[in-house]
Amino acid sequence: MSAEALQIETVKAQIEAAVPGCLLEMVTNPSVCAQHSLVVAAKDAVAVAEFLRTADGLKFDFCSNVTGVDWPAKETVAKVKVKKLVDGVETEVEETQKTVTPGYLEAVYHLFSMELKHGPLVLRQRTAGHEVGAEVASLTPVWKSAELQEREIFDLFGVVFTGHPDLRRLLMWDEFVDHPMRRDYVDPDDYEYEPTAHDEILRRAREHAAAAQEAGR
Amino acid sequence: MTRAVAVDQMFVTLNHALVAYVPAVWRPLASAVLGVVTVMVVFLTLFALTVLLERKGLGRMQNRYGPNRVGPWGILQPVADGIKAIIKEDVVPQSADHAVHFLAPVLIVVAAFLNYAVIPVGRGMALTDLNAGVLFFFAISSMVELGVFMAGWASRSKYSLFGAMRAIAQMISYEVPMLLAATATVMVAGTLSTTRIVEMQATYTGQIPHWFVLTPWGFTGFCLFMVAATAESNRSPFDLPEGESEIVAGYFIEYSGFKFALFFIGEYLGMMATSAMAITLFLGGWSAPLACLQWFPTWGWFFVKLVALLCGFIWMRGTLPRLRMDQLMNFSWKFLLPMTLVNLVATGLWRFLPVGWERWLICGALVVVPYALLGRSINWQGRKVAVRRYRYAE
Amino acid sequence: MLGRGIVEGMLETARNFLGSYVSRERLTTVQYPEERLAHIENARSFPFLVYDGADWQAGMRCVSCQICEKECPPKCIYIEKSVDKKPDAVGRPQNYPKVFNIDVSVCMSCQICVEVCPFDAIKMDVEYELGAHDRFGGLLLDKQRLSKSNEYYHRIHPTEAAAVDAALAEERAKMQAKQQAAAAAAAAKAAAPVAATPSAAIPSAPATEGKA
Amino acid sequence: MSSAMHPAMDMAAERGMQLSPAGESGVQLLEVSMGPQHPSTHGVFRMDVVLDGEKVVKLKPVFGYLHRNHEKIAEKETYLGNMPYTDRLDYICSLTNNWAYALAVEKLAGIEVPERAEYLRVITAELTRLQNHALLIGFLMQDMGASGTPLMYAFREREKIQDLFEALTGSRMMSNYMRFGGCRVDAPAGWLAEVGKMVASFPQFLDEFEALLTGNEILMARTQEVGVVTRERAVNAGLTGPMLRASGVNYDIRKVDGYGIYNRFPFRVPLGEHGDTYDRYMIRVLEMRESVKILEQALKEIPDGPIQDPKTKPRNFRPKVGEAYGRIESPKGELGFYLISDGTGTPYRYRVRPPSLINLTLLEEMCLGHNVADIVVILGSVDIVLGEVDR
Repeated sequence: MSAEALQIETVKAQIEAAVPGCLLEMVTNPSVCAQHSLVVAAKDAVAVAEFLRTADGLKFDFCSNVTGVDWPAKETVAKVKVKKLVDGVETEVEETQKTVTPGYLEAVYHLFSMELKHGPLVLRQRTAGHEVGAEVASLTPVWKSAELQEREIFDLFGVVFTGHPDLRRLLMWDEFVDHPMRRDYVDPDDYEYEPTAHDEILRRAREHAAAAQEAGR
Repeated sequence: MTRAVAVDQMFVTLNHALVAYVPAVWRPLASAVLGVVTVMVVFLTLFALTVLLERKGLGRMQNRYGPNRVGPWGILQPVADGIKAIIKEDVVPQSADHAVHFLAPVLIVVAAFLNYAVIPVGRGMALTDLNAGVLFFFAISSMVELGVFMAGWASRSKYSLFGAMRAIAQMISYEVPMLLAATATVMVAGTLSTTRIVEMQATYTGQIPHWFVLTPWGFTGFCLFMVAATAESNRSPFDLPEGESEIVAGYFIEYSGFKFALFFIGEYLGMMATSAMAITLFLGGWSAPLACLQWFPTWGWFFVKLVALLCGFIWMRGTLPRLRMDQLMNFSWKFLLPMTLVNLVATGLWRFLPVGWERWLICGALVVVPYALLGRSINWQGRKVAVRRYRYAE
Repeated sequence: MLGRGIVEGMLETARNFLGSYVSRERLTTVQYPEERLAHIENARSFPFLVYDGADWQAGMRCVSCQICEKECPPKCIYIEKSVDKKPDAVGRPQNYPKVFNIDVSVCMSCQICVEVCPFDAIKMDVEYELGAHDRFGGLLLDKQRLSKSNEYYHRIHPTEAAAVDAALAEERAKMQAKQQAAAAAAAAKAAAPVAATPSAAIPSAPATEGKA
Repeated sequence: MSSAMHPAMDMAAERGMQLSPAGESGVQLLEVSMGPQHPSTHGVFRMDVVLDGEKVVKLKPVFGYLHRNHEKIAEKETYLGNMPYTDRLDYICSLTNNWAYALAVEKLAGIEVPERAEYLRVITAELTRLQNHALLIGFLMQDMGASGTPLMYAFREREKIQDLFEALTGSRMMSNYMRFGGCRVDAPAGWLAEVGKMVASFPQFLDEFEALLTGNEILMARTQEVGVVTRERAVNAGLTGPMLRASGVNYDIRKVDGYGIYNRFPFRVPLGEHGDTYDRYMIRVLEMRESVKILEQALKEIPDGPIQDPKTKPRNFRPKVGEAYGRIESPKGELGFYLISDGTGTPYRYRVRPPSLINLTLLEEMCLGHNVADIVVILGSVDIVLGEVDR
């Protein structure tokens, strides 16, 4: 693989030159494989994608993998020493500071080039908020392969892809309300459980069975 | 009367003996009833055996045993199947047309049985010897189409409607080449009576019988007839009306229990009837294949030939995938039909050319050359098919 | 010419048809209840608990460390630890499982429990003819139904069992040597005059007893 | 009948199928639901098909009947505990699934794999490819109505391969064999010789199989020019595996990435020219012949040695924070695993890139204008396993 040859910084520079005014941010990946990624803003996503697909030397004509990631709001508690005036004397006081990083949802695209046989280039889009229905731009017009996978992200994460030709649920049934891959997803209580012999689920299954019997009588 | 003739004619003798107990006025009727009952019993038994043969034969072709658990070597399997079919619940869809839904399988079985009226099973062993026996056969066998369409329509299911539509289109298309293939024999024999046709073939030159299949036009006619018969009885590779991988089970998708079994019986009886007709028209009916083999009873030869043809059906089913509707139609109208017409010409020439090797050469060339040409240019959806060669990267 | 491929195909099926009467290669059915495939040594179905000796309760190798319970991907193992202790396979005093259940209807035969077990106490069985009428209880195997002897283990997985036995024997020998050394040390200490700090000798005494 | 009158048409319209009341020929269109319980949808797959006579006017695949949220389960499971779950994705090829997951974790944590383990991986993966392709062709013929004969021959060979898998991994299908940094157990004594025997006999089976099928006029008529995918569409829709190569794109991840030790094997990549169903069938046959060559070489070269990286312990495995995308050429196409680690023992995000699902992207395009009978043939040639499509 010519991943080493393909420096992410140069790709970033190329994109910035080709798509003026686009917001790009590099995310370094600390793991060994060092597949770094580029975060692209939703407004520029289609232009950037089109450039990546067609530009000479890049030719990312194959969008292999599209997936969502849920990053919920994070609360970090840090103890900081702050100098304060206490009773007129400047003393060092330890204080806990709460910082809340707002949550967001992410769509991750893994791009390869079938013509030049290089890759992966990881492209990310982030939603502004963490709520269901947060929007990013659909890249299906650029790569048809994103169609089913973006539908899957919409289904499982609740990310809305603007510009997607056929945005419906993919795996869950149409009447289903929640988005099960979200971190804040809570199992509903009324599944048809396949009970194991011990745990909570068996208890609930028995309750359900009893209730059903009661109702039937 | 020699012993061989006695064995050969034993059913006829038995019939006469039994009928003798009935008052003279009723004798023709009693004879007919006796014959009908015998034919029904014999061919239903043969149906059971064919199903077993098919399942075991397919199994062997597929490296497995086939049914071998019910009775010794599984020979009671048809009995078990029958019991299962009878005791199964008979489900009729709520929206189905109940009367028609019920009548369809009955009609199919009745039509299939009527075919046997003109089949000479042995010397002097045809139920009726109609002057227009061949015509009767083809008239009756198209009744099956009515039953099939009734079944598909009455079930009110999209899949069964598909199956019925396909069946109608297919069976009507293939009736034409089938009839034309049979016409060749009628042209030479000069009669429509099945008994007469067989008798004409039951003479020998030295050891060789005068079967029509042993002439160029007869062989071609036989092959064309068998192909059309396969399609006519909805057997693989022409089993589109069932098409179980596409339209699930076609026209009998909404049938269960014994009605389903009736369709099954009807299909197999139809297959056996067309095979019997092929034997009558081309394979010398009940006559022995060699003059020295005439000691074997004639009805024996008939059933040997019948089972051999059935094995051919089974063999094809075990090997071939299914055609598609448009290809099926193309095959019928653009290949089979021209071939049967050419064959009619060859038959006519054969009839009027003087006996000798020239007539073989001319008639042979007349069927082989069009076969090669038509086979080459056969149109599968506007293009030719061919085995391809592939390239490799690096 | 049209029909060549079809004829070739039909010859192929005919070859298989005739071949099925002469060669086992072309008649591959194994008629199951009467015939069975040869037992493959590495085969696995569901886990069982190994015990040494004749008594399944005394010889049980499991010390209810509950690692398998934690690691089991479908969470089909349920263990309750005993309060008291008994010597394990190598002679250390250990807990034993008061309850050890495996819900075989949930188990997916991945043998991760076997891999993670540090005591060689749980192994994979080859028994596959399991059936029950009761959906919840019938396939919930308890400690007694799970226990199978070491001889059985040797019968179904001879190579693996031999390796396990060798490792256990080595560990047992090490353990005994250690115990003997400890006993000798204790004896030496006890024999020595009480001039040394008595407080050091006293706590060591019950410990030695416990180990013995 | 206007669409306002008929409730079924309203329902269809709601599901995104704008039905015109009449087709080209002026005949009323027929909406047929093929599946989820249909003999040739290879499981519980459904297609909403709109037909004009027998011609397909519209086709919408409906997924999810076998959905079990594999990825959510994986986020609650340890890295090791996910390995047996990968077996159940594409249950025909559990060993390649294992490899793809192991490869992704190895990329994530930077683990080296010993030589012998790499060879064992290649051998098992290529055996998997043999059985998958043989089986697929069998099922394709079954969809074409061939009474199961080719399928039974394929199963006969697959049975031999599964016996080998059982002898190696302990299980015929759910192998759970590979580990991060190696394989779980070494090959038992005599196993490699058994594989050698099997591999030596395989070309004969292929010859018989081809005699039965390749030249068959009915098969050619049914498959040639059916379900054509052009080169450009195939690349844009992200098709991978034999599907892609049948359209003439030279892209085999074994060659491109050279993962494992594949760059040691000089195998060839067959390419199709027409991109139709017949090409897809033939590419698989030819790939099997190449796999046999790879196997022969691997069996000759396999060295002795350890099979597991000693530094990696499967239990309490905690890779450092980061993410990795690892992919292999599974028999069905590019099988990728995308993992995000947050430093704990369970993956923060675990994603499977299912080749079966993505190869279905073009299903409607391939089927439009063809017959009902062609739908099942085209679907069969895509090679899907619902365990992977729906996850």
